[in-house]
Amino acid sequence: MLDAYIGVLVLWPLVAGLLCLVLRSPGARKALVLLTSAALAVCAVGLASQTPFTANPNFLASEGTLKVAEALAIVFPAYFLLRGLMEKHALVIIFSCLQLALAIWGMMNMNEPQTVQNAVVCDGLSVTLALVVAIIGSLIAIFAIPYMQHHEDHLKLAKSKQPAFFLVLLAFLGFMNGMALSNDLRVFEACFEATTLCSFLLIGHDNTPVARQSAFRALWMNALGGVFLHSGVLLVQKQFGVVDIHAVVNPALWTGASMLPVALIVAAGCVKAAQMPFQKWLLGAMVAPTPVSALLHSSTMVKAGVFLCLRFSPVLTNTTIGAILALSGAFTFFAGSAMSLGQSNAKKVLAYSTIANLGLIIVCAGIGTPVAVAAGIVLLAVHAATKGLLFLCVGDMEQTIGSRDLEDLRGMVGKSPVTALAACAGALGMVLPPMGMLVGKWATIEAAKSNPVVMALILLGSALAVVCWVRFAGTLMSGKPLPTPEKAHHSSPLTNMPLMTMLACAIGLGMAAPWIDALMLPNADAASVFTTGWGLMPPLFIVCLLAWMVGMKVLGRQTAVPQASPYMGGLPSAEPGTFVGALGKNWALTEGNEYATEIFGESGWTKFAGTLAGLLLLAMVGGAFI
Amino acid sequence: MNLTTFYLAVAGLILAPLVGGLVSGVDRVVTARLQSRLGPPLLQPFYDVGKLMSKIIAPASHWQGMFVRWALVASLAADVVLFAGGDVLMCFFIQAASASFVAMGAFSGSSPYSKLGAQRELFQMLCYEPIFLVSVLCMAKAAGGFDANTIMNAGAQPLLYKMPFIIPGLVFVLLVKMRKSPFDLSACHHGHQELVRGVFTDFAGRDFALLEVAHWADVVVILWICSFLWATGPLQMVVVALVALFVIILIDNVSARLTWRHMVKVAAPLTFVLAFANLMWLYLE
Amino acid sequence: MSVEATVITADKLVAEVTRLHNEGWRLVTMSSVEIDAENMEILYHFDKDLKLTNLRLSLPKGGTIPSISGVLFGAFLIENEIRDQFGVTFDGLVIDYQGRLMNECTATTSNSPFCRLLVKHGMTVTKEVK
Amino acid sequence: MKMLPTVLANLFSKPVTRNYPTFVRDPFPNARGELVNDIDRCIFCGTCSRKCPSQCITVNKEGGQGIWSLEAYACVSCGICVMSCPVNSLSQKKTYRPVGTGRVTVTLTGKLPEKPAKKTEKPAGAKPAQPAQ
Amino acid sequence: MSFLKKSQIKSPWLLHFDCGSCNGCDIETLACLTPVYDIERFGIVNVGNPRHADVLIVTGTVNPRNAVILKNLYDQMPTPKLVIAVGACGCTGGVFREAPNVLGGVDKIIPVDVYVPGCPAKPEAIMDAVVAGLGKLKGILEGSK
Amino acid sequence: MARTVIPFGPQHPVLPEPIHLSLVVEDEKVVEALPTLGYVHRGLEMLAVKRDFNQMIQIVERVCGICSMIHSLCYCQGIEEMMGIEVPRRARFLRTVWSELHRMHSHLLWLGLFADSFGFEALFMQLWKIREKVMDLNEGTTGNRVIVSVNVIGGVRVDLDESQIRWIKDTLVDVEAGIRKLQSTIMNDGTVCRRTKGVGILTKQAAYDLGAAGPTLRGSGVAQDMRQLKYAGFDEIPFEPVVETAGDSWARGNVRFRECLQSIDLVRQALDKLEPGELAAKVKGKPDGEVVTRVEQPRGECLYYLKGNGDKFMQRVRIRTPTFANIPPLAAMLPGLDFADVPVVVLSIDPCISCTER
Repeated sequence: MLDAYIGVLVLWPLVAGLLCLVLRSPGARKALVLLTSAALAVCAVGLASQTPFTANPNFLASEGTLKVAEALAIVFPAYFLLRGLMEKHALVIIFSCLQLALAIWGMMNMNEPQTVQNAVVCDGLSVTLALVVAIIGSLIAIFAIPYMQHHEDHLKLAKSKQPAFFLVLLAFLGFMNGMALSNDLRVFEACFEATTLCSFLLIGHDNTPVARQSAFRALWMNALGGVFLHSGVLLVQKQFGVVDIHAVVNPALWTGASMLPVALIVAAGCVKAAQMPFQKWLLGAMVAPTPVSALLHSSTMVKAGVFLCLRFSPVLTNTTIGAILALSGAFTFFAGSAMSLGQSNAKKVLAYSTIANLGLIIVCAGIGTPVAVAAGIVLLAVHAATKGLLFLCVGDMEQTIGSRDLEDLRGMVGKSPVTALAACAGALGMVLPPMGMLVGKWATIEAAKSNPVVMALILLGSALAVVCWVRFAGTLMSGKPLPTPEKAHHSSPLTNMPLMTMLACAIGLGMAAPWIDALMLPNADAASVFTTGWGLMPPLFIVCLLAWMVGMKVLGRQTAVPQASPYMGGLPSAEPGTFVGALGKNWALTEGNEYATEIFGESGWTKFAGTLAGLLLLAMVGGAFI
Repeated sequence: MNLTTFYLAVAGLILAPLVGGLVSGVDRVVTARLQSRLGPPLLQPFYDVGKLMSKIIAPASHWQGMFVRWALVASLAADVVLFAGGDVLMCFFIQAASASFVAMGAFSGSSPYSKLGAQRELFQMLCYEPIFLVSVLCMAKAAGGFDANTIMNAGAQPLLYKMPFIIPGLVFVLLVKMRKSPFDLSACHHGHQELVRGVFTDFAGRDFALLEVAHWADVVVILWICSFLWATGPLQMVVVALVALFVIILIDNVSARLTWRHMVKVAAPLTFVLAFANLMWLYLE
Repeated sequence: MSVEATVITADKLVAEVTRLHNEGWRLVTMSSVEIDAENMEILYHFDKDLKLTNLRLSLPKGGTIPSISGVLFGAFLIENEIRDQFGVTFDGLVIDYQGRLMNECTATTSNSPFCRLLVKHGMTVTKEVK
Repeated sequence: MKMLPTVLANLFSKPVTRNYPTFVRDPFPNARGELVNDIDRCIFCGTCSRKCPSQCITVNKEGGQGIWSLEAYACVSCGICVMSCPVNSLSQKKTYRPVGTGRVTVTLTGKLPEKPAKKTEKPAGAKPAQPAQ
Repeated sequence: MSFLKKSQIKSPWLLHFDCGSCNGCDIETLACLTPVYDIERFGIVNVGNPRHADVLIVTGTVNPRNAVILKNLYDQMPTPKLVIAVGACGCTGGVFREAPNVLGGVDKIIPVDVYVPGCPAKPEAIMDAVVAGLGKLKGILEGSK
Repeated sequence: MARTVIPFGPQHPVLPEPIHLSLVVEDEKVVEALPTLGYVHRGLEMLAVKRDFNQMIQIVERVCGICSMIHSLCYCQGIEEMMGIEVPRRARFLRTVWSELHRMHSHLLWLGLFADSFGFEALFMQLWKIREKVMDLNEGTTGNRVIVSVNVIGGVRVDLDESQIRWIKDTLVDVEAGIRKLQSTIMNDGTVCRRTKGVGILTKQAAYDLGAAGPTLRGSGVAQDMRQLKYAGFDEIPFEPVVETAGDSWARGNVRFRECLQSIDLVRQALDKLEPGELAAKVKGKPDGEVVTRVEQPRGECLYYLKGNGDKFMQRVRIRTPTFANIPPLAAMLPGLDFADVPVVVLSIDPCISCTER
C-alpha cells in the first residue's frame, strides 16, 4: 500500500500532466487536475497515517531510477546551458557550465557509493512537506483552472498554452513529493534540479520580456544553488562514500570531519529558499500568473530550500555553521519584514514576507534542536497554507479590479467580501496569536535562547511583520472604497472552493500548531509540549471562540443600524466619500497608507541587506573551516 | 492548571480593569496637580466609561464593534496570562493582538483621521514591541525563564541591578502605551492633537468605553511587567509601579509631543540599542 | 483730507506694481471703496520703511482689472475678498475662489453686499439667507 | 525637561484653582455686569436705545405708559447706555447676568414723566478701585 | 439613580465650536480649562471630536457657511446631548445681528439648551451654564426612569 | 504614491477658530494645502451703514476679542486724525497701557495655544495661569476681562487711580517672574526645539514679498513694528522692535515671548509717564474725508482705511488685519511640512480668523 501511495504521489502528477498535454481539451484537463488533486490528497493522508516508516518502492530503488537520476544531473544543466546560450545570458551560462562540469567530473571520478538501504524514509518532516505539496499545491492547481482560463481570455492568445502549463504545474508537485520522500541524495538532487526547471518554465510562462528576465534571473540563481548542492553532495560522497540522506544527517558521522559539504548544501537550500542576497528571483516570480507565484511561495520551490536545511539541521546543532545560519536566517527575517513594510505592491508585500518567514524556518534549522526543528516544521506547514491563501486572494482580487497595488485594494471588503475577508483572516493569521505563525515564531525565540542576536532580530522582524500585515488587512477592510469601474467578478466554484478550503487549512493548521508541534517532537519532549508554553494555546482557542461569537453577535447587530457619516471637521459632503473643501470643490476622501519609504525604501535595503546577508553566507561557508 | 492559577486568572480578569481605572484616575489627578489644578475626582475614569456606555450613537463602520470586542478580549486575556503567572512573551503578543484589533477597527472607519491614527498606532507598535520584548528577554535571561512566576521569584537580588539600561526602553514603552507626551502620537489623552483623537476618532459610545477598559487592562500589564525590576516582594512591586507611573506623568508634563518620524528614526532605535546592549551584557557576563 | 495717492489706470497697474516691488516696496493691502452708484476705487497701499505710498485706481463697478497676484502672491487673498465684496473680476488670479472666499453666494454687480452701501444710508440690507 | 522645576513646584504648592461654585470671588468694583433699569426714574427718552451699539434696547411710549425693553442676551455690557442715560436710571450690576434656558427679554413698564425732564449733569463715572483679592 | 445614569451627569465632555465669534468667548471657554478655573473638576474634558462629545459649546453668530458645519457637528454627537450658546452672539447674534452675512443666534440652526449672556461670557458663567445644562439632563434622565 | 486627503478643520481641536485646510499628504508630508475661509465672516465692515461712527467703536472692538482694544484704538485714531482732534496726554498713555496689556495677554494666550499645538499641555496650563493675572488687571481696571471698551473718540473713558497703578505694577512683577521662569522651556527645551526649530521656515525675502506682518515678519528678520510710527504714547517711550532671524516657528515664538517682556516694560514706562489731565477731548462734528491709519497689534500691523462723508455713518471702514496678511505666507509655508507640524506652523502665525474674515 505504501508503495502505491508513494507511486501516486511522485509519478501520477507527471503522468496526469503528460495526459493534459496530449488531450488538450479543457474538460479533460479539469477532470485530470481534480482527479490528481484528490489522489494526491488521499495518498498523502494515507502516508501520514503510517508515519514514520521506511519503504523501498521499486521505481525509486531500482538501478534504472538511479541511472535516470544521474543522467538528469547532466540533462538539466545542459538544458539550462542551452537556454542560456539562446538568451545569451552570461550568468546562466557560467553556472550551468559549472553544474555540468561538476556533474561530469563526478561521474568520471566518483566511486560508487554505498547502496542506500531504504529508498524512502518518511519522518515527520517528509510527510509534512508531502502533505503540504499534496493539499496546498493541489488546491492551487485547482484554483489555476478557472484562473488560467480567465488569464488567457485576458491575453487573447491564439493558441492556448494551458496544456504545457498544467504539465509543468502538475509535474512540479510530483518532483516536490519525490524530493520530500527520497532518501537517496542523487534522486533528491535530481528532483531538486527538476524544481528549478519547473519554476523556470512557469515563471517564463507568459513569455513577456519581464517574464523572461525574471525566469532567467531565477534560473541563474538556482543554477548557482545547484552548483552548491552538487559540490556539497560530491564532497559528502567523497568524504564518507554514502548518499543515504538519513545516514548523512547523523551528527555522529560528522564529528571531526570537515563541515564544508554541509555548509554548501545548506547554502543551496538558502538559495532555493530565496534567502538574502538571493531574494530577487522570488520577487521576479511575481510576474508569473498567480497560481505560479502562489505555488512557488507557499507549497513548493522555496519549501524545498527550507526542507533541505531542516533535513540537515541535526548536524548543524551547536556548530559554527548552524549559528551563522541561524543568524543569517534571523537577519533575513528582519530585513524581509522591513522591506515588506515599505511596499505598496501587494504581491511584493507577500513576497518579502515569504522571504522573511523562510528566514525564520532557516533559523530553526540553524539552531537544530528538536524543539527548534519542530517549530520550524509548524512554521513550514502553517506558512504554506496561509501564504497560499493570501496569494490566491490577492490574485483573485487582482482579476476583479485589475490592479495588485495595495492602494487599489483598499476597501475590497465592500467589493468582493468573501475574498477580502479570507485575505484579512490570512493576514492576521500571519501575525496574531494564537495562530500557528506567531506561536511558531514564539517557539523559535524561546528555542534561540542561547543566541541573543538572533532573538533580537526575530523580535524586530516580528514587530515589522505585525505592522505590515495589520496594515494589509486594515487596508482591505478600509471604510470607503474608492470609486473604480466595477468589473464582472469571475467567481466560479473552482475559484471559491480552493479559497475556502485554503482558508480552512490556514485557520485549521494555525490552530493545530501545538498538536503538530507535539507530533514532530521526540516522545520525551512531546509529552512536555502542553505543560510548557504551548499549553497556553488550548485555553486561548476557547477565548478566541468566545471572542468570535461575541464579535459576530455585535457585527450582526451593528450591520442592522445605519452607519454614521465620517468625522471631517464638520464639513458637509455632497456625495458619500467626498467633502466640500477648499475652493468649494468636492474633494474625494482619498486615503493612502504610510510606507515610510525614507526608512523602509526597497533600493536602500536591498543594497544593505544584500551585502550583509551575502557576507553572512560567506561566513557560513567559511565557518566550515573553523 | 491548578486551582490557585485559576483563582489568579479570575482575579486578573476582574481586578486588572479596576486597577487600571484607578491608575488612570490617579494619573489625571496628579497631572492636574502638576499643572497647578485641582483635577477631577479619583473615580472620574469610571464615570467616563459609564457615561460612554449609556450613549446611543451610530457606529462609523459595522465592523468596529466586532474589533473592539476582540481587542477587549485580547487585552483581558493578556491580563489573565500575566496574573496566572504565564509566559510574559506570549502575554505581550496577545496584547499586540489587542492593539492590532484597535488599529483594524480604526481602519474600518471612514474618517481620514482614524486611518492616519491607525497607521501611527502601527508605527508605535513597531517601535515599542521590540524594545519591550528585548527587555523581557533580559529579565528572562536573568531569571532563567519566560514565565511571570519564574521572573517574580528570580531571587533576592532585584533584577534592576542587572538591567539598568533597559529603563529608558521601558519608559519609552510606558509613554507610548499610556499615550503620553512625547509619544502620544496616535491618540493623546485629551484630544488636542492634529489627529483629533487619532485611532479613536471613529469609535464612539459603548465601543469607545470598551476600548477604554481594554486600555486600562493594557496599562496594568505593562506596569506590572515593569515592576518585575524590583520583584523582591509585593509591596516593592507596587512601589516600583507607582514610581514608574509618576515618572511617566512627570515626563508627560515636561515635554512636547514629538513626531512619528522622530520616534521611528531616533527615539526607538536609541532605546532599543540600549536595551539590546543590556541583553548582550547579560549573555557575555 | 484725503489720502495721497498716485492715480493709475488699469493697463499700467501691473507695470507700476512690478516697479514698486522691485524698488523694495511691500504690499500692505488694497482698499476698495464705492464712489457712487456706478464707480468705485481701489487703493493699493505699499510700505517701505514705515512710509506708505498709495496707488488709486478707479473703475466701474463689476469691471475687470488685471490681477497683481502674479507679481505679488500675497495679493491673491485681498483680490479674492474684493471680488467677494464688490464683484470686481481680476484677470489672472493665482488662486481663484470664484467669489466665494467668505460668502456662500457669489457676488455679482447687482448682488454684492458691499455695493449697496451708498444707495442710501439707513436702507435695510437684505441678508443673504439661503 | 526644562519645565521640571516648574511642574514640581506646582505639585508641592497649592493649586491656583478657584473652587468656583463653592468659592465665588467678589466681583471687581467697576465690573460691568447685568444691565438694570430703575424704571421709576426712567423718563423713556430713548437715548439708550439710540446709543446702544447692539441695538438691544427698545423704548416705546404708547398709550400713556412707557415700555422699556431689553433683549437681555443681546446686550454686550459695554456700558454706553449707562454713560449716556440722562437721569442715571440705568446702571450695571457688578455680577454678570445669570445663564438661562430660554431667550430672555426684560420688559419694564413705567409711567411716562409729566414733561421731559431737564437734562441733569451726569456725575463722575463709577469710581474705579482696586479689586478685592 | 443607576451608575450609568449618574455617570452621564458626572462626565460631560465638551465640543467647542467657534461659529463666528470675535474670539472673546472662545478664549474664555478655553480659559475654563486652565488652572484658575479648571473645569476638569466636574469631569469635563474638551474632546474636540463630536462623536465623543456630550455638550456642544457654540460661540458666535451663525453665517450660511458655518451653519452647515454646526448642524453636521450637532448631528454627529451621540444622544443625549446638550447645546450651550455662549455670549451675546451665540444667544442672539449680539452686535452682529444686522451684519450682512449673519443669520443670527445659534438657536436658528440647532436647539439650544442653555444660553450664556455676556460679551464675552465670563468663565464662571460658562461653568454655570454647564451645571445648568446638566441639571436639565438630570431632569430628563430621572423622568425617563 | 499613496496620497491621503485630510479635511483639516473647520472644527478641529487644535484650531481654536474655524479655518479649513484641504491637505493632501503623502507619507504624512504635505504636498498640497489650500485654505478656506469664511466660517467666521460676518461682514461687519458693512455695519457702518447702520451704526454711527461712535457705535462703530464697539463694532470694531469685536473684530477680534483678543486685540479688541487695539482695534478700537486704531479706529479712534483714524477718526481723530480725520476730525483733527488732539488726544489728551493722559489718554494717550492710558491707551498705551491697555494696548500693551492686551498684547501681553494675547501673546501669553498664543504661547499657550502654540504649546498646545505641539502637545505641551503643562506649558499651556502654566502660561494661561500667568495670563489670568493679566486678565485680572484688565477686568480690575476696565470692568471687563476681554473686551475692555475703554476707547472713545478723543480719548479714553476709564481712568486709573494711584492704587490701581500700584496694583498693576505689583502684579506685573509676578507676571514677569512667571514668564521668565518659562523662558528656558520655550527657548531651549529639547522637545520644544525639536518641534519648532527649522519648522515652517519663512525667509526674510519671502516674508517681505508675501506681505507678512508682525511677529511673523519680525521672526524672519525684518525689523518692522508699527509702534515705530509713534502713535499713542510711543512718541515718548523709546521703542526697539524685537527681531529674530531664523524665520522658523521657533523664531516666531521667541519674538512673541520677548515681546511679552517688552510689553511689561512698556506698561511700566507708560504708567510712570502718567500725569493728571483730561481723559478725552470734546468731539464736535462728523468725520469727513479719508484716512489711512496703522497700529501694531499683537499679531502685527493693522491698517484701517476710513472714509467719511460728513454724515454720522461712515462711508467705508476698511479693516486690514495682520492675520489676513499672514495667510499667504502660511499657504506658502505649508507644502513640504510633516502633517504633525501643520498645526504648529498654522499657529505660529497666530491666526486670528475672526480678524481675517471680520
